[in-house]
Amino acid sequence: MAEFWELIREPLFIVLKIVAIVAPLMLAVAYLTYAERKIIGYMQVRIGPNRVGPRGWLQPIADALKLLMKEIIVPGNSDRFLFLIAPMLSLAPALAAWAVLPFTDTLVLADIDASLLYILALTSMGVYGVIIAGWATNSKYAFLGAMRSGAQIVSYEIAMGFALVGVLIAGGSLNLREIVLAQQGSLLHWFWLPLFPLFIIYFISSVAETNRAPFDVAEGESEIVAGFHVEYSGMAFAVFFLAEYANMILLATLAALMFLGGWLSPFEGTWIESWFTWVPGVFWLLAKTSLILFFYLWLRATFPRYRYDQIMRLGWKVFIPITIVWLVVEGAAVMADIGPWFD
Amino acid sequence: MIALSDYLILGAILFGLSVAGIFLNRKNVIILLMAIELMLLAVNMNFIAFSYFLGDTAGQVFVFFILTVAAAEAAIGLAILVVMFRNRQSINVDDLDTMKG
Amino acid sequence: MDRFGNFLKSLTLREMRKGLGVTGRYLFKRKITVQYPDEKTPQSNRFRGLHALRRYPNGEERCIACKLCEAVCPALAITIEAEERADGTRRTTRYDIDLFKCIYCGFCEESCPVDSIVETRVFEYSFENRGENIMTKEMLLEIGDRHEAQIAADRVADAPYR
Amino acid sequence: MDFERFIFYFLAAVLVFAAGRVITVRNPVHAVLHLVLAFFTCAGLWLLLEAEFLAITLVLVYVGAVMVLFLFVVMMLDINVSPLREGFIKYLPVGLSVAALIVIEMFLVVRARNFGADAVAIPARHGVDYSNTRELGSVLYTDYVYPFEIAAVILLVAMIAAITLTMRRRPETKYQNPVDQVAVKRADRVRLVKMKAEERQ
Repeated sequence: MAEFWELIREPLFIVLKIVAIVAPLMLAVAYLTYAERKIIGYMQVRIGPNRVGPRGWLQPIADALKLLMKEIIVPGNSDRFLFLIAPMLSLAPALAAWAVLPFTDTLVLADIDASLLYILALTSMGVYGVIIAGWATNSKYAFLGAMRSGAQIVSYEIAMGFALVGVLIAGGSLNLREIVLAQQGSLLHWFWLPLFPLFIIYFISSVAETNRAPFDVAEGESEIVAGFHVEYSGMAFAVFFLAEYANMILLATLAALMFLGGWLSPFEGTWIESWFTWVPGVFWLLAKTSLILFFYLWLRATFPRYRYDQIMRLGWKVFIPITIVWLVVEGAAVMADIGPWFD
Repeated sequence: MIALSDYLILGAILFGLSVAGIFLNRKNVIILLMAIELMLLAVNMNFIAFSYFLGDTAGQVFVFFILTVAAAEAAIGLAILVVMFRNRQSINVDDLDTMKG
Repeated sequence: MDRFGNFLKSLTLREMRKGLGVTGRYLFKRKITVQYPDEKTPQSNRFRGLHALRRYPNGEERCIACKLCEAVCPALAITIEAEERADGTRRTTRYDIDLFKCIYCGFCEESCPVDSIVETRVFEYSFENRGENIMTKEMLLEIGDRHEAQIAADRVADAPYR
Repeated sequence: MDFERFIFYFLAAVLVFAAGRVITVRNPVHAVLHLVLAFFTCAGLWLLLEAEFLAITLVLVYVGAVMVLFLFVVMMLDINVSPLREGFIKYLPVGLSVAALIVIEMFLVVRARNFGADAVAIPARHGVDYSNTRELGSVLYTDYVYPFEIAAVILLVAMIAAITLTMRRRPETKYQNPVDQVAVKRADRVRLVKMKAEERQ
């Protein structure tokens, strides 16, 4: 018995840790949809959902229950296996990437060396869910949406990758934990300041990467109904939904880790630092992530949808040149040991 | 533990499969391209296995270069394929016979 | 110089920041939502909702089957059949309104010489089965009986403008 | 059978299965997806060989970019599959026998007697502070720096070549220039004209 316990102890702990990450994540996804509806409602001088439960707090649960009970309709002439596996293909990378995200200095599931590369690889997997869904549905709208979205994700990944390269140069490591530790000091030591253009580009590319407004031509309700997931219903649709929001949270957390100092306190190095020593680092990370998520929602409430050719122009002809220019600037700064960041 | 020979045999089987693929799908350019990718994968497998078992990083460096060159090859191959389809509405190798005389 | 200014403007995302500022301001504005089932917006006395047939105070139905409403109805939603009654007056035997066809334009109300067919303020109604969308004469009269006080008051209030 | 061995055989089985499907499956889209599966399992095998950087790069470059390109091409081109399958049965015996011959020959060379655990010792696992990325980087930027630069140039050439090959100017298409559209001012489009009211006749 003791031997058996020895054998399964480690896998069991890993599974428990995974559950400890995924369960709050799912809850966060559910309440992100609630926050989205509330905030966009407020920006449009409405009040958003307020019927289910006190102030509408149970709305996401009601939505989830509704979607669970609905029928999954598989269209005729579709590729049944691919049709059903596509939602999972889009959700799985969004969840798997969480394995390497550090929550505090010590709290990380897998502290691997090339964690940033791993995340890049997994986010690039996300495009398969979209393309396969669009193709397997055997519908023109879905296919158009999938092609648009695939091209968009692949294009913006380059700009995003370049922005991340800037972070690597500044942090001197591929390991996210070390990148955060390299930002120690104060608010001004965080990478958002020296890498400001890259920060903005990373942020906008991550909006495009998750196919959210104003880059949501993939689902463009007014032209191609819902894009790649027109024919999905019930739980299969809900999984796509889940994947989109899980990706949003993932990219926001990444931004917080790479540009906003992760779990580091914003008051570090100032005279009020000692007031906040009791606040756990996870709280700061959550606060920063929420701030960036709020910006996502703010963007969605503000801007109209980009035209497809404008999106491609922005990605290829604006973002990539800017990132390259800034990489050169940063390289020079590193060589010259400028400021508190590159010494 | 897994010995070097296991990896090499796996690489050999992969290589054999891709050779068979070239024979079987000799008209479909896309499958041919994919068979070549598979062949390169088999080669890469051997390189990495040797690199690990001999404790020499040079093997991995070669895999790195093969990956870059193969990516370039795939991009150009697909570009040629697209142009060919645009001109002939077919990707059948048999249709490429203008030089036959 | 102008081109450079434009370039700088787009590089610093000036327009975007302006847009974000607008939505950001509205985030804190007072919300104007009306909590519908609990609160309701005020209605005009000319509101055109569900139809009703009215009666005279002595209980006699007003409609004399002149069929003007049927003729004027642009959606052809009204169907009327009429017969002579025992006392020699002409009255309808059938007065149907198909609420799926009706566009609530109010022409029937305008055309009616005896103020019989009217549109009431009722707008919260629904159908659960097929066929319930056809309002028969009995149903219309019943609605008229139920809301007569309101209907009469609205007519009086609007009378100066007619 | 220890855990590592189990993983190796499982991944190897999946890899061979996927590779077999790539060359036999009817629908090119399925072939591409099986190739993706093959690359993915191969990345898993490379992780067993402590080549993390290359395993992740394989997923990033191949699965994330090259195979997406393949999928795009296969899905967008309206390919008639049936004439392409001609000769599949006819060449089956030849293809299989040649492949079998190659595999047997290779097996004779690389079998356990020559490259087994006794011939080539299994190296000990590296410690936790070993970084494959760092190791590879230090070799790549010192001994192989020129080949590395040349590889970069090759990629650039390939990119330009692919773009020039597939680019076609279609004179009948109308384009909009977003820069000009954005830069438009009110004065460019609207002109307010002061006019005297016409005389009454």
